[in-house]
Amino acid sequence: MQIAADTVIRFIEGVAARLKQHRDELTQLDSAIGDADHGANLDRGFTAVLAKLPSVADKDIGTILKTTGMTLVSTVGGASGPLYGTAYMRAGTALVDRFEMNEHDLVLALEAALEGIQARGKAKRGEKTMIDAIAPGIDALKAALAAGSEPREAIRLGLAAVEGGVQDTIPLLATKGRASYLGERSIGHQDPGATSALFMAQVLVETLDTLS
Amino acid sequence: MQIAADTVIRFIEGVAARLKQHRDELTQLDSAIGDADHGANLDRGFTAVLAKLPSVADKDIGTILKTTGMTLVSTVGGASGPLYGTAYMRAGTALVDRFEMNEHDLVLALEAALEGIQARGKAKRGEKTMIDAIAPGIDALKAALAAGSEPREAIRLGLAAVEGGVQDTIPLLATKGRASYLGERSIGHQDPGATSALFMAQVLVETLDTLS
Amino acid sequence: MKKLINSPEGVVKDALAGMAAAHADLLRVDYDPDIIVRVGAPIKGKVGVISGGGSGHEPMHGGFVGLGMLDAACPGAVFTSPVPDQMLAATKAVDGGAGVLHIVKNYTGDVMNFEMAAELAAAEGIEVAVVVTNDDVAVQDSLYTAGRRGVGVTVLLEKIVGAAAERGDSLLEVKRIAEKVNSHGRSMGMALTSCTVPHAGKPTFELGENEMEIGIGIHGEPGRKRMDIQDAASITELLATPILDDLPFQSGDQVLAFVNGLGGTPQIELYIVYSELAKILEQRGITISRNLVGSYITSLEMAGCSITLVKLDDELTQLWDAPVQTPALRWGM
Amino acid sequence: MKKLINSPEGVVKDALAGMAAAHADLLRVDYDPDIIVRVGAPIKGKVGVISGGGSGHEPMHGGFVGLGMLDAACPGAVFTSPVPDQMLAATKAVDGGAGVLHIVKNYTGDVMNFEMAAELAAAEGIEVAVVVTNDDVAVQDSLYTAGRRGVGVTVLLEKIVGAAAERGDSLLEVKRIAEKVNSHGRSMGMALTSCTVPHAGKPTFELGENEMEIGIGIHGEPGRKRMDIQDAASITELLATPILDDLPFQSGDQVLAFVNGLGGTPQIELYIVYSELAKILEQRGITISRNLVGSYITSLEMAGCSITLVKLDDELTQLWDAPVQTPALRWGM
Ligand SMILES: Nc1ncnc2c1ncn2[C@@H]1O[C@H](COP(=O)(O)OP(=O)(O)O)[C@@H](O)[C@H]1O
Ligand SMILES: Nc1ncnc2c1ncn2[C@@H]1O[C@H](COP(=O)(O)OP(=O)(O)O)[C@@H](O)[C@H]1O
Ligand SMILES: [Mg+2]
Ligand SMILES: [Mg+2]
Ligand SMILES: [Mg+2]
Ligand SMILES: [Mg+2]
Repeated sequence: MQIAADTVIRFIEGVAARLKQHRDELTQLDSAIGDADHGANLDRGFTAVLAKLPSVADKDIGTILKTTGMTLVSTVGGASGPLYGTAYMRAGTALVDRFEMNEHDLVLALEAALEGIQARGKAKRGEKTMIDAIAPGIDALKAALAAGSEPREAIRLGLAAVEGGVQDTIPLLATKGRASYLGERSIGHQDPGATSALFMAQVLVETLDTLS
Repeated sequence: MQIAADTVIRFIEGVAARLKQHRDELTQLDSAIGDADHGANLDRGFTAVLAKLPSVADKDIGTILKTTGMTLVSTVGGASGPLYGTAYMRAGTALVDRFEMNEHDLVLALEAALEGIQARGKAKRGEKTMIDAIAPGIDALKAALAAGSEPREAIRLGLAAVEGGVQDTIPLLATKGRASYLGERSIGHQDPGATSALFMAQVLVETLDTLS
Repeated sequence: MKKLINSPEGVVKDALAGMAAAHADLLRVDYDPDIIVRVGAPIKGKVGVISGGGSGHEPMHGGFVGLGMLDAACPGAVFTSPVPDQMLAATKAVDGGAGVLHIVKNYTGDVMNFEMAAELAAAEGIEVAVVVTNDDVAVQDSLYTAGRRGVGVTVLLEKIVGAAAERGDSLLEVKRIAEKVNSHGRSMGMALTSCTVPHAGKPTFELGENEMEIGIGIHGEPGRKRMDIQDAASITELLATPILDDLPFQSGDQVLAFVNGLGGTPQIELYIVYSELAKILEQRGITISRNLVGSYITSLEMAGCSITLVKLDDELTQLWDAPVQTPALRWGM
Repeated sequence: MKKLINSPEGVVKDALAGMAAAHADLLRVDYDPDIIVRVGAPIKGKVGVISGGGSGHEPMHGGFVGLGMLDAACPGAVFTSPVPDQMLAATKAVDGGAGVLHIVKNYTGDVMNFEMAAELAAAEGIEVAVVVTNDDVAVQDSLYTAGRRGVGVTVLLEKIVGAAAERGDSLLEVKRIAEKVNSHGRSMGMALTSCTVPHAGKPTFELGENEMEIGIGIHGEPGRKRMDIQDAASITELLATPILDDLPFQSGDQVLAFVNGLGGTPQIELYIVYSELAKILEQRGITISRNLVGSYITSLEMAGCSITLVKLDDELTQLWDAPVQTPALRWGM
């Protein structure tokens, strides 16, 4: 599987559109266990990213992703700004000067992104955050590739694991982020950040599906 | 008809009870075209008057009424405090040193009360105030007595006129008091002060009815 | 009704106890009759300045007791004018021999109760002068009605006149300045929600999800008209235009602009209204040379705002700038 | 949603324009990135003190920019931590060569964004020290969680630490005092109503006619538990007890007591709570030697209050009393 820079651009455009579309849903989730801004935060950030994309249209994947990350850092704020910002920047660093990548590069970039999130946010799995969506997805993707699955199939398995991870945040007690202030009352609610990560994963799979 | 000082005491006790009972109704009326305090104001005042009554139990009617008026002035506040306070004080002045009175003394006392209200509040009939209840009542009482009605009958006719006066405040445009700020929007609402005056008139008639 | 209170009966006394405990350096509270008196009053030779009105408008008036503003305040029951006993006690407490100014907001109840107090004070040989504020352009003024209400100008007047008294002006002079401020000032307010009088237990009026009241007073009285809610720029225009047309204010004027919150509106919204007001005044060539943005004359927990403009000259500006040290307004020392 | 705003998108910029227009004598506003900077900054040789956080808590932090308090504030979107660009710009704008203190409330977003800014500032050769406030006893503290939130102590800390910087203390010394205030302070809050985030358009949570939330933060996050509403005395007890037990405060202590309104609660109710608090502290032998009663750290139009106590010693008292001249706090000059 060959993924070119313009596919990455389309992926980011897709993420921006998907998040705008689900803005209120994310905000609703954040009302229940947070402060009702997650949808607005990401929409503001990716709207700014969209405005930046033309300036990197002919650049390498690393530059595209790093620009995305830096723009998110500069425009989102809150917890999700530094976290997603760092994620995209680290993914970009992993793909510096590359105009094409394959599924193994994708895994490396996703791992770098996750490491960035963990370095910045100091959370681990099971604390009811976006990590609980992303980490199982990467695991499943890697496992499938190692087991010899086709890249497209492996990516779909990864997405299924992200979906499962999001569902699994519901019964968790939050110990990181704003939801942790609720203590026991955080139980029974789906994590907004895990949900936005799922939207990104969906767009990733859909974008790669369009590749011939 | 002979009205003794202890009848006046019973009248005032009756007014206190009646106003407490209709407190919320008066406040409701005052919510529509005022500031939602008329019931609380009068209840506070007459509760204080009740506490003062024992100290004038063996005094003349003038002292009882003046004490009532002064206590109202000192405890009610708002528009109704000085108005009813002045009314009772003036009625008391008209009956100074008297331990008994008849229906003609009653008319004089009521006229003095009304003059006091008008001197203090500078309102005339038709401005949607308590005057629109009190003045027609005095007129009807006087007319009936002049026409030779029995005192009891004359007093009942007076009460009917008060009732009519209260109803007649509904279509009026307020030009005095707080309701005047509403302009046209004051039309269609019954005046709270006229209504509290009606309660006093009712208690007056009921108290006199108990006289043998 | 959800309020941080112990009981509807206790609201005023409990709040007074809190004020007394919090501001012992500035004021003391006497009970029965309830008055809030500046520490050190009476000040010999200084005109005493007192005001009062129903409670529920805090910080007005009690929060303005202190150096350079009020010598005493008389808090009535919620939304109910205080009784003459209070104003008489306050007048006596602050009379330093130079007379006492009564600042009265134009409401029938307030005017009558202050009038009775002034009669009683005069009988005791204290010289009393009275100023009645009536700045609310939402109410039509006429000889045959109760006239315009006193609202936001009252706050600014208490500050300016308090400064005049503090520097030693005579009662006549203090009264002149008070009348000047009142005649130079106009206000108008609007509400997004009703307030709930503790004793009544439910909102004085009901507003739809999408409605606002224009021309509201400070006692939860319904306003002059009900409209669909609009954006801050349009609302500011709705309030500012009748004010500007009434005096009239003119290009070249300097004004003190006061954007006031009604109790339930947060500061962030007041700044948005102030920003719109500044634009409107700039368009008309009027300079805001002083301003005040905050909740100073409130209507319990009502959401909404009012705008007050007072035309300034050198005399009023200097008095506005003079030191003030009260719970709610403090500068210059 | 009924608010005095032009649009959810415009809230922060419009309010900043209002602040800039109202307080040109004290501060200026820069846009993109948005920062509020004290007039005259940077001051050579003086430690710069900055803070920041989501908007919707006004007057915090912008209203505390001025002499004796903050040199700059960074307003984020409503309830959203500002971005590192803002803190970097503010740090540069106030760096007078003696280093800059960042006052950060303990929320994951705030901590991370300030962290990134500090890294960037360090890369530009500016010495940055950080204090993280975490005074909210409604939240359980643990090494394995996000820890307690920063709430009311932040206001008091900004005042005290601002005074230390103003008198010329070194960055090390300013940081020491900041940490002392934080470690000496505890808070807890409650809500009678939810707030409505402009972008969300409806209340963050729904409370029944008769319910209140105890242990609420300042972002409309639901609290720790929901209860039937009680009287002011009981509510004050519910807030004060966990505060007093946590530090613990002891008989003989002197404290700075802060009763704070959350934006939709009027001053009259805050005084009632203050009166109850004073009784509780007196029973425990704790002296309130300084106090603050008002809405200083808010949650949009939320009705409710919070209580903060900071144990005072001579050093902190002296710094609290030192002159301050900001839009929201002003005394001593
Ligand atoms: N320490 C952390 N590590 C990873 N993810 C986190 C952490 N803290 C919060 N998050 C994620 O961020 C989301 C909230 O983002 P957002 O609402 O934009 O920020 P804020 O909480 O500052 O309002 C949460 O739902 C959670 O998934
Ligand atoms: N100038 C006046 N003359 C006579 N009655 C008046 C006048 N102004 C007001 N009132 C009466 O007072 C009543 C309101 O009393 P109340 O609610 O106790 O006082 P306030 O209006 O100060 O809140 C009105 O309904 C009206 O009948
Ligand atoms: Mg959030
Ligand atoms: Mg009334
Ligand atoms: Mg009243
Ligand atoms: Mg947030």
